[in-house]
Amino acid sequence: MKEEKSDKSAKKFGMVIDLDKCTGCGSCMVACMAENNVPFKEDESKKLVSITWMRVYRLTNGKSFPDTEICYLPKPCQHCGGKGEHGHSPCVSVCPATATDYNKETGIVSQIYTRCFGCRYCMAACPYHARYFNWWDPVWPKGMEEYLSPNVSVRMRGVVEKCSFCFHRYQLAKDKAYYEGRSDIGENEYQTACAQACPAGAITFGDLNDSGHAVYELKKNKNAFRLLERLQTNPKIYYLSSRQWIRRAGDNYLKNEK
Amino acid sequence: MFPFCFEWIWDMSHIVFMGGLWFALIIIGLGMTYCIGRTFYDTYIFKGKDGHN
Amino acid sequence: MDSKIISGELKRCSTWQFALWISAAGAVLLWGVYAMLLCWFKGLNQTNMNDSYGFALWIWADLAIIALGGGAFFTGFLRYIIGKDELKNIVNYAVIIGFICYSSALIILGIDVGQPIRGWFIFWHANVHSMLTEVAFCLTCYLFVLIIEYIPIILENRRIDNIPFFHNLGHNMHSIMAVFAATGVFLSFFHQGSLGGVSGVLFGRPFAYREGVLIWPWTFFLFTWSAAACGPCFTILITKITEKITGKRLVKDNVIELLAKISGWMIGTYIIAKIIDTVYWIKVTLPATGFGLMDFYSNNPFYGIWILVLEIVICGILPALILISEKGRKNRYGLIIAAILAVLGVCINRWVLVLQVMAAPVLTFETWQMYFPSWQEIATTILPLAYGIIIISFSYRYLPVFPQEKELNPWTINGGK
Amino acid sequence: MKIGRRSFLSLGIGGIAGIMLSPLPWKLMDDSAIWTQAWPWTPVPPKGEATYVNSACTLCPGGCGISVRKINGRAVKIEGIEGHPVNDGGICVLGLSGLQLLYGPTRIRFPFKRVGERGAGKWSEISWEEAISEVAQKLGDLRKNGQSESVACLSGNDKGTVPALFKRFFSAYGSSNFMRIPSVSDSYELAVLRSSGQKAQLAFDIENSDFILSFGSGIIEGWGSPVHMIRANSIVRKAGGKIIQIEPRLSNTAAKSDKWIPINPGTEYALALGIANVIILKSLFNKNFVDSNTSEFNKFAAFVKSVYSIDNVEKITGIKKETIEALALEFAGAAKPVAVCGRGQGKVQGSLGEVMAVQALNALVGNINKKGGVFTVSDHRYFTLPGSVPDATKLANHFTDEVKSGKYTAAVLFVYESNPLYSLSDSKSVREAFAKIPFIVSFSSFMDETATNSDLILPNHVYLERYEDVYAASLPIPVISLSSPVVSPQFDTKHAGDVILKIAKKMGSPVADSFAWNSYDSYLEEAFGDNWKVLSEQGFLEDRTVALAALITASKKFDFTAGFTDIKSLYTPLVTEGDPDKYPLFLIPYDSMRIASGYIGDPPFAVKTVEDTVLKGNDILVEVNPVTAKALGLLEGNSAIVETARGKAKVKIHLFEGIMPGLVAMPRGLGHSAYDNYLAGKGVNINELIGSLEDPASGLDAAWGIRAALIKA
Repeated sequence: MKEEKSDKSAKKFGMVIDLDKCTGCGSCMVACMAENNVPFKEDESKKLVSITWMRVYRLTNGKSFPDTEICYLPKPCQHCGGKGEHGHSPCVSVCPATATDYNKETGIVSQIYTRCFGCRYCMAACPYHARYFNWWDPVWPKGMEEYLSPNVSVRMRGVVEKCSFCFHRYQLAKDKAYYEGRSDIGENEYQTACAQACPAGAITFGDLNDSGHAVYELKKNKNAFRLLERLQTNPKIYYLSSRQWIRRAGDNYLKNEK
Repeated sequence: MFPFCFEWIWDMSHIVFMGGLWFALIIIGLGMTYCIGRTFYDTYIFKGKDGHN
Repeated sequence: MDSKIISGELKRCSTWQFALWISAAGAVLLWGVYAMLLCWFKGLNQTNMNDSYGFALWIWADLAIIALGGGAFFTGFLRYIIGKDELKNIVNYAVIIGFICYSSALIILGIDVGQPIRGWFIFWHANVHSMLTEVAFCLTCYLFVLIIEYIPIILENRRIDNIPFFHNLGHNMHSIMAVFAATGVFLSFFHQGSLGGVSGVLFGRPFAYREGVLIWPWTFFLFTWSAAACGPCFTILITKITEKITGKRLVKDNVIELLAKISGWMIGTYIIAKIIDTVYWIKVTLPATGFGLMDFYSNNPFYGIWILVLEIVICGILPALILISEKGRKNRYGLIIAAILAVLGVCINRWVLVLQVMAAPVLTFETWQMYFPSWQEIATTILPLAYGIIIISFSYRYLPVFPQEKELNPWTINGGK
Repeated sequence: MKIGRRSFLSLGIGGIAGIMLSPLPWKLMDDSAIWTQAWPWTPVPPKGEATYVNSACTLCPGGCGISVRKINGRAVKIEGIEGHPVNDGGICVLGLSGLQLLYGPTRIRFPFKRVGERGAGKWSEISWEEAISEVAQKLGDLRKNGQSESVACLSGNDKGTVPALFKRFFSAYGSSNFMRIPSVSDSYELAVLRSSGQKAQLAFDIENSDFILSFGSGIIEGWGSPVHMIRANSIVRKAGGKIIQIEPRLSNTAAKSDKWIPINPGTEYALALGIANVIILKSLFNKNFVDSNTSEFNKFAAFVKSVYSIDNVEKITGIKKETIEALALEFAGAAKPVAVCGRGQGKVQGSLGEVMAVQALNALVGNINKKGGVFTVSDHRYFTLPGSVPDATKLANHFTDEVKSGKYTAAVLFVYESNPLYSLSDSKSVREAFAKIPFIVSFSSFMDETATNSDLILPNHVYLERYEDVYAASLPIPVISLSSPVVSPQFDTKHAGDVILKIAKKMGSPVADSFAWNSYDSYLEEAFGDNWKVLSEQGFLEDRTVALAALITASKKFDFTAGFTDIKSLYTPLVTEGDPDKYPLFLIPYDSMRIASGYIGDPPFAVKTVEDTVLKGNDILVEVNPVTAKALGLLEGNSAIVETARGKAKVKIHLFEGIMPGLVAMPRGLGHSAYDNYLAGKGVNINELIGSLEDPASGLDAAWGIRAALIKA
């Protein structure tokens, strides 16, 4: 009985990103960096050692001029539910020190920076490359530490970090609701920094289990797809695209497959 | 590692895994304790000429 | 100078010659230590690893040396549990090699993690579902066992043996060595397996992922098996190299041949299992994820299908056939070639399951990631080699490692310096 | 001896065992864990109560409303204001990075006076009092000698109360040389002036249109009011509208459009005229509108019929006849079509002919000053000042040439909210011209290229430290927002408005007589009069009365010929400089939301978003079609030299199928020599390679690229 009740109230936060609307402007990336105290270096052109919890990919259809098409695809951590949605996401199940965890109440995959000792097994496990390692100590030019937010701790060198769905915003919203005597929070009270900043309104964030939230209907769109669904990672990021080649780019297909 | 660490859960996987680990550690520990204890006995108490050499 | 410490009956090279040899190895060691310190104090930016290549050369080196160190547990298993008595003539050396491999592996892990001072969190905050936790636990415990197995050999040193306490200790440890050996076999079995599990459980990485039983993917068993199969070959190889360098015969042929024969059968059966696993992976596991075999062996500058052929045919089937046939293993070159191939084979297997896994793209819009280690990575990977040479040199010089040495080199009996 | 060693050994072993059993190792382990979790050099942001301050962004002409989160007086995050008429919660890369500018290392902390060679970076810190006296003294002397006209100002924009204050100062002082940095606004303005006799801007009502025919405008790439336009694009998409993008390169706008039509660069006007021709021939135009709201239609019709036949246009533009015809049919057949011009972000002026040809299309379908069409928004003053402020706005594109050639002697140059040494084309000439100006006064907040090469810096507050009205550019219904101080000034800087007031007062009568205000803030409040209350409380003004004052609808007829007796001279095909044999390719610039190319240099966060196919290390990558690259023997990532008649630069090659063969595309906004290490030295400033190309019909800079050669390095 108790189980059933807690199951009913379990949330599953997720995103629907409309690729038809996304313009590749990069606001989501910077909104995320600004919200989450993401550091920067003098040279950030080596993208494989550049921390961007939200990263916008540029996809092409591979055709030559003038039939070329490009599409932008913002990619945060997919907050995988794992096989059967049991919370055994690829990264959570491998972390030896329980530094990354699947929150059954929200469906959010957390990362505890002070617990992580930097073995990077989670990075090897993540097929989305959504995890980033602090190869360097974060350094801000003198005076620039002023803008650092106390809501997200600054990560030191040698640990892994990744998108948290701005979990601190969820906590703040919950706290606020608690003080105001409410048991639950509204859809607008908890939004990620990227969804909030997106000028195109391409990112919709909410509880995938709550029929009152916009994402609930959006994810059922016939143009909706997720990345690498065949691996049974059960990601919580849905993408929408009216273009077939983009939807197909979301997963791997055998050569003879239609 | 210890039941008082908060990630400890009394479930099958913990019992099997940690059981195996503690079992191995106990064997190693007891084995070494025996060897050292026996050696102390042999050397300082029994003081006998080692009968095997 | 140090002749008092050397067992009287054994002939060893002069002190200055030994010092020269050690300082050569020591120089390499210092280079590795310098690189290690760079990684510790400046961080892992000293490497060429990146967010796509979170596991690289070091993890491969770790897996490879542990597989090669598998000679220790398997020889121990054969000697103490199965009761192959002849193997007592090589088990000491197998233990020392094992000890070197395992302690090196732990040192490398200590450099590889981003926050080494916090490394003990793996024990304290253990996630029992992680293969790496299993690896760390078994590795550490087994290193204890290897130390315990190594101690009596040290205690046999002429000077140490003179002290009654240590003499008795050595004796007592010998007497219950089977218990330790059994524990070691148990631990080793699990962590060799869990190392295989490390990549086998990655269901987000179709190249590495394998189905299996309960929580263990097939690679779990294949790794244990291959370590048991190829580890002895490494022991044989190192023994042969040691014989070459010292210019003496140290172990009798029948001992080597016995080990080679067992190893041959192990490799043979392993490679059959490996082929079945590969075929199942190609036909069943892979297609379910939308991948074809050649997706993992094309469109990149290095990884072609040759690596699969090399691993299975040339470094698998071939050494198995050589070692299984009596003619093959009795032939000087046949034995050495087979041992080299087997060692190479297991190294390639570990390479593929660490580095090729990282290199192959999973998202359709990502591409192959090639990586070349930085000198710091190479230096720290060579570090165990130098460290191993030093340990072996000291052990060989001061400890009676090879029980048959006296017998095989009779003219040195009275000529010891 | 033997016993001693043994007891020593036992003592050692015993001691170690004892220590191991004591709590010491545990304590050490715990301490080490705590220590590695917060290294003393890892910053720990102080906690505090979060508050929000609403303001407006001035980093580009977009005019977005922003809400800044503060913790204990520190600004920690900039967000868009939900419900703001310009951006409704959205915010761009640059806007989000604002705090890096506020707290960044490139801020100028005090008034500085140059001591070494110009540009050598040797400064001495002086007091505001001294600095203002020095300027007042210099200006006073010039005025005494009747050389008031030799004082000029280059301003980033000419809207709002601060430019008004500058203009007022210049007019009181006796100089007409207040100029704004060139942009497409110049050609919009000229086109409206010549075609309907109004002083007005063009504003395209994208979000209400159902068919957008864009002639290279980067609608979602920072064109107009960037965030507003990206929102508009989503609205059009949702409503099922169509966007057709005509440009030689697959820009983001082209990629997102319903159809991308590659065109020979610089021939956009010809396509517009060709479409007009088809519309006229097929009688698809809006007869009512043409009859009652336009003039010189027949002359225009005859002209396009004779010169821009569909066959001819195919030849010029490289676009198939059928495509042109289909475009004409769709455009004329749509309910609310709009043709749009202003390439990329609209950073360059462009030719008058191009704007006129596009406006002719809008006139043909009768959607000028209609919802979903194009609006002529008069350059009204939404605030009132006592006395008149003559409109001293001049076109700045000739300024450097005239200074360089000695036609105009500039004794003093004010540089306000602009960075001409970086952003004007043909950087070499600009540098030569600036070398001839003996006294350059920069009002910059940042050590940009121009500030570095000035003689006196009077650092302005950053927008987050000051009040200012912000006019959102290019919206049909103007929105004026209020930028308010979010944090107290971080350094010894002063509001440029206050500085102008102080200089004027220092100069005494008669200049000072025009400035009765004690401070910029009181001037601002007075200027807004009754509107101040709404502006300061709501944060923005979107008053319909403001809007109506801006619109002069249909009172003036649209003249198809823009007053040219010989229309042909309006549409002269322009040939870019350079010998075609020596420079067989064309170098074209492109704009990106991730690279700020105006007065503000790209902050670290924004640079971080730049893809590695654009910038790699310090190397800029240029886009080349694989066919072109192959012919030149170039592979992906190869180093090459781009050479034009104006200069050359080392680049790397990025093969891109989405660019027309024969072209080389380079992003605007890189190649800074000033600012911090996060920006300086990265890439190439395309302005070093491109010169201006004068449109004989208007004198505007119509350059859309330049002939270039690409040589393997």
